[in-house]
Amino acid sequence: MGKKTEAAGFTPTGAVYKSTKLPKPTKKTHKSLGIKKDELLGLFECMYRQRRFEERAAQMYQKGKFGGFLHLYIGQEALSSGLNHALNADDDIITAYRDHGMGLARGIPTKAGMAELFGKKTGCSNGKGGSMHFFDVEKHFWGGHAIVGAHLPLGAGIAMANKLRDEKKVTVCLFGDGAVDQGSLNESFNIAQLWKLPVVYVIENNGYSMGTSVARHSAGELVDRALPYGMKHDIINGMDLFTVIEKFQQVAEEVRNDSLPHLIEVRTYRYRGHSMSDPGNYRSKEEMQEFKTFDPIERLKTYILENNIADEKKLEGISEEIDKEILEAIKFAEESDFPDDEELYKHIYADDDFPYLK
Amino acid sequence: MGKKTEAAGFTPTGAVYKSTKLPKPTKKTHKSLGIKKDELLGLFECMYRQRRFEERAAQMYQKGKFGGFLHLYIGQEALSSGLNHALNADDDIITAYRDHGMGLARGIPTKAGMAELFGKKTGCSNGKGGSMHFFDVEKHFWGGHAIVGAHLPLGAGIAMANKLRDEKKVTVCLFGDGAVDQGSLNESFNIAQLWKLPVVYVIENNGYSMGTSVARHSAGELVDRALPYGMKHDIINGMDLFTVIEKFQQVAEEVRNDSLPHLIEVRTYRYRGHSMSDPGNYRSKEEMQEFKTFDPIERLKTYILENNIADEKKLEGISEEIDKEILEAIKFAEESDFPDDEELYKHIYADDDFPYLK
Amino acid sequence: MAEKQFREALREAMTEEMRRDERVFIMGEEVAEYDGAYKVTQGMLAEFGGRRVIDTPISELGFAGVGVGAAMNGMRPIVEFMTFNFAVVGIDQIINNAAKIRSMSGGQVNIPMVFRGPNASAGQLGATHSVAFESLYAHFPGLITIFAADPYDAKGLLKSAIRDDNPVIFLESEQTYGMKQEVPDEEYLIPIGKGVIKRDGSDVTLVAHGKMVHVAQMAAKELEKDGIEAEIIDPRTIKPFDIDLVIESVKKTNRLVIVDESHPFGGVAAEVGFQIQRDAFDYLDAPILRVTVPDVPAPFARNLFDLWFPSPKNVIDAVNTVTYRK
Amino acid sequence: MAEKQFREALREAMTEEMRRDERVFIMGEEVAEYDGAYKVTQGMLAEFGGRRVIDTPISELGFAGVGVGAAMNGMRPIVEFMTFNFAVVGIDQIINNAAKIRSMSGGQVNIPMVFRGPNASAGQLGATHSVAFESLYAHFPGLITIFAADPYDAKGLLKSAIRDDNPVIFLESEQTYGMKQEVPDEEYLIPIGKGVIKRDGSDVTLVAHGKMVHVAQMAAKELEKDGIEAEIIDPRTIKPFDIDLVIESVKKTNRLVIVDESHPFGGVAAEVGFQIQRDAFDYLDAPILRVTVPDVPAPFARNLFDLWFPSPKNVIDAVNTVTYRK
Ligand SMILES: Cc1ncc(C[n+]2csc(CCOP(=O)(O)OP(=O)(O)O)c2C)c(N)n1
Ligand SMILES: Cc1ncc(C[n+]2csc(CCOP(=O)(O)OP(=O)(O)O)c2C)c(N)n1
Ligand SMILES: [Mg+2]
Ligand SMILES: [Mg+2]
Repeated sequence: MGKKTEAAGFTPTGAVYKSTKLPKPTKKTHKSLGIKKDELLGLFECMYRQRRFEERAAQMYQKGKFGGFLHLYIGQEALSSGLNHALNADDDIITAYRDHGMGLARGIPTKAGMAELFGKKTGCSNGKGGSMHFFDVEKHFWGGHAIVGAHLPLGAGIAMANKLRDEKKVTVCLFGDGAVDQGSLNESFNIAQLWKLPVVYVIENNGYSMGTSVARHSAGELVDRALPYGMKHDIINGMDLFTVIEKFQQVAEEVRNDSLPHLIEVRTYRYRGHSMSDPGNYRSKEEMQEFKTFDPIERLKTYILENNIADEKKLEGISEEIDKEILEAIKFAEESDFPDDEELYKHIYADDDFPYLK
Repeated sequence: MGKKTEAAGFTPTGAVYKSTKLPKPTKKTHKSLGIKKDELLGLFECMYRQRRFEERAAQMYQKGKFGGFLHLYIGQEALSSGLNHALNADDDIITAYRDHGMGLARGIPTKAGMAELFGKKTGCSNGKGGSMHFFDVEKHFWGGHAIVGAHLPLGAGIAMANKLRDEKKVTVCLFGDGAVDQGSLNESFNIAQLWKLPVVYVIENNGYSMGTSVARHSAGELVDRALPYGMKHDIINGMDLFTVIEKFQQVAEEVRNDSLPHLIEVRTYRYRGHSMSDPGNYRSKEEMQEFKTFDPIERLKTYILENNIADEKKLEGISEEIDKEILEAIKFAEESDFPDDEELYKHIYADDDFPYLK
Repeated sequence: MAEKQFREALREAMTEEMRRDERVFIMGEEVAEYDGAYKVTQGMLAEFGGRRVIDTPISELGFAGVGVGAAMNGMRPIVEFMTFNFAVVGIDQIINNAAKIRSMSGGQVNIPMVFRGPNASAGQLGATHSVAFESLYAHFPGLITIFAADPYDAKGLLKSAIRDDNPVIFLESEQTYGMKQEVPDEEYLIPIGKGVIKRDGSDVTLVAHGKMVHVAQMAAKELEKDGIEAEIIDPRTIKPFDIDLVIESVKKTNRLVIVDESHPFGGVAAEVGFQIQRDAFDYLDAPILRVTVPDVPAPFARNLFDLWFPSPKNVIDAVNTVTYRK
Repeated sequence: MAEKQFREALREAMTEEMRRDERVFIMGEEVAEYDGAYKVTQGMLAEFGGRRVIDTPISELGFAGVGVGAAMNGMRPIVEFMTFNFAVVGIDQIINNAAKIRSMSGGQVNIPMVFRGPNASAGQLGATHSVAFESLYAHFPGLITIFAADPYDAKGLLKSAIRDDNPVIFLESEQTYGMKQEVPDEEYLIPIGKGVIKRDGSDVTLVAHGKMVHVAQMAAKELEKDGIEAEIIDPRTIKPFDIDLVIESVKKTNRLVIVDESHPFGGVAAEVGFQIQRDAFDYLDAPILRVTVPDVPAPFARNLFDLWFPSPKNVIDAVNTVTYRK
């Protein structure tokens, strides 16, 4: 693209690093965070499960085993895993369409997740939702949502319902850096602060909105979107599991006590393309390499080994178990039935006898 | 409303004064602002014209001379008048539905304005728009707009067109304090800052969005809505003409030089109800009385007399001229014809032969 | 049984349901301290307090979505739009979130809520404040759409809507809020999806909903003098639409005129006309006609507005055409 | 004359018009540095630079409105929506501002602009990403709505749309972007509001637009084997709609099936069917039928999606019914 063009253009060019510098990770240890050894290994397993689930899903997608969009979470697993660890089982979570990681971390079985990708009746949304719409309401996972920014008010509403019932529960609403530019943010933040709703808004800042770097789509620092409302806010390193856990444990406790909203910008990175069709020409190999050195799973692995919480063999054992689990999930998904044809007219309305227009 | 209720409610109660304290007016004199004596009298005339136009319009409305909504600007005339004085004739202005004052200040003849209220073909929008939709595009007055917040992106777009043509023009987009809570604000501000658009956003903070005080509809200070984007911003006293002129002269010059957007919160007060049907029970007599002491027209009158720019008699002369002008405008409006019936199918599409669906 | 205004009927419906079920609450612009822009919610803040009668900022997308979220999580919100013209800035929350989340989740999520407020024109309010949205909402699956014409129907239907487990679009009119009718004090519900014959007749069928029912009534009175007995059917619910009731009537009258305040293209009239020609083709002695606002935005000028708004005369002309009397 | 893809035809149309008129510019998500989410704008940033090919934040309401403002003030913007599903969050700027400001200002304001992008379904993208919006836009006065079916029409119509002084909704499909057809290199324009007969036939009239034209073509081929000659009419413009062309055809075939990817209630099919029964009543030998997606949101599962999407078989069944062959 010619120099002249750059000079004359409306949208800023380059400058990806703005808003993506990683804050320092916490110095805390698993002990000081109250994480037991087996919990720690469970967290490793949790992250690794998400990683392998998606790597395999990508293979299946390329083999043409299922259709639709496929947005991979690979690189961002510390957030989903740490967030789930920090929250109670009955706290509420709602997220965007890049939802496999959060869904699995929240407890959607790999079988149900894989089957959903394949559009089978055994899927976590009965095959009606697909990759972008994982749901598990029993686990208080209110789904992946595909209209950018449209679920921000839903997060506030879920929190409002909890507050109306005087339940001291936290609702966490996750969205991407690109969603920050939707008007729904202004409206939801103002209402959440004005009404003191117990909701935590989380920007998953992975540096890009599709091919557009944060610097090219948002003026100012993302976390500053909290300023007009006097909303509590912070920026954290999203590649470090302990940092995520520390932050959300603290925030969750605060919210339970004062029922005030927060905005947390979590800086992370997406190792894969926006979706399977994205070649990713908008970023450099160097940038990718640099962020690879922050891989949240490698990081945790190193911590576990260096602190002799487990040895290579133990971790390999866990990994192999997961690999098996994923392969079984694929088998399960392939062998599961598609929804019955009648399902086309089910679950649209509450009533199964709704008189559909012909 | 019971105490319990107040305690338990989501929306804050009372506290109207927040965000409505008037900043100090400027110390500048008309001389130091480069306003000649006749210009100053012209400004008095301009403000008084708006006031009388609306007082008469209200009478006509109550007499049932015309229908629709009628939102009066009475009390806010210093802004429209000062803003118009500070801008060039070819700068662009767009505002909300409370638009008579700004329209008249920009140069819409009282006859054309009154005729529009009456829905006559001689109106400034040919009787097609009514009170909420005064337009005079030749005078770069892009109209009054009635979907709250919906004209914020239009302001940015008008500015973008000027910038694309390399015209060093300023676009001013005015909106009420209630519009601050529309998502269009977030989207427009971000784009305006990111693309460096020469647009000045003006919050006409008159303390209320219909019956809801600023404190009850917006978290934080209104002007802080500029913070996330790093947008230049300020709060001024909107009851003082000189303060308005000083601020917008400075801002306009800045924008012509650096083509960066601004947000100016102008604190003012609406002496009448939101519309003709509003009894105004949400505010106290005391509050009204206090703000009456800041009446922008009385203020200017006092200044003119104290500085011997003109005497009582001179000002009365001007007022009487205006009174006559308004009465003539009413006569004109009453005697003007309604649009021809064919007008129903005119100006919907660019083409007069558009094949309308029957 | 006492005469009650339309707005009172609505207020009674909401108040009764809020007393009955504490999951029901209402939010919207000016609904609480101001007692409602059109006084529909008058006194409700005093009775239920600020936790259940909630003033919102002018953030239709925001509070509509907050309502959807609260409904997903077990509440039964009533979201009032000052008018449905303003719901347009928040419509994504209605036609995507409220309407589709149950389906996308494979039935895991229930969204029992009501979006209500004035719809269509109310005099000279200009182009942006005069739009009839019933065909738009009826076009998108996942929603129920109701447009009540009188106080009796309004109360019975709104109570059913609040108890319904689907997102319901409940349309009213500023211009009928003051209209009075006998409304029972004892509880009654009107089933969603059932129309009613508001006037018996054998010469022509008039299908009209919302404000248009009254226009049809005026036309029918005129036609009666002329010896024409029009049967007036008020579907009351736009979706699901009680087409069988219309078919039965057309089998008798063999003529149909649909009166609809929507714009013509793809409006309710087009849909009803299409279904009738498809399902009662052999019973039609004349083409089906529609009376709607013209395909132009509402003009402000009084004379133009009167030309724009469907009149009894327009209906009479249409009836004369389908009865081959002119 | 060379074979060109649908996306190339669109790119040529925009490129030619941007060379011809410097007031024309394009903005949208990923249109510049990314060369377009579906590569429609590939290379345009390189040719025209960042002042005329502009990447936007994900702010549909914002940039749609910025486009309207720029159009009001003398420019001729092309606003690309990544898909029209996302225009819903910005739809107020389209149906209120773009569509009504000319009228509210009494004709003082001109709004020459194009909103374009993919519309309707594109495979298993789920409930929120599969909606056909043509009937919604056609319902609101002040807009022109076009849905091009093939590369030749797309180029000629998009050039006309860019030159038109009205706000134009220009609908495309991800699924036809790769489709190839002979497209002249020399300039040509296709008039807005004129349909075309895409297949001659005398036994039944099929009206289909956008992607549905190809479904109708497939059905027609099958029917031909069966001795049934279907006439296929592609209106190309949804509003204004070339109803006369359909009437002429129906006078010949006396049978009509409308194929429309919209949901049924108040869809394009309902409108066309209504007008034909009204204006060609005496020529109809059978009720008019429609083939549309069912009145449910798009499901994800492959098998359900295939059931949901209008198929040639659905069209054949409808034709068999109107020709009383089953
Ligand atoms: C309202 C809306 N506009 C556009 C899109 C198309 N789209 C889907 S994802 C995406 C980018 C979102 O980026 P971000 O919010 O940073 O999330 P990430 O993909 O990085 O997780 C876009 C433009 C959409 N789904 N919704
Ligand atoms: C989107 C939208 N919602 C609601 C309304 C109804 N309404 C008209 S004016 C108004 C209050 C606006 O207050 P403010 O912005 O402070 O302007 P002011 O009336 O004080 O000049 C409301 C709620 C509207 N016109 N548009
Ligand atoms: Mg991102
Ligand atoms: Mg105000």
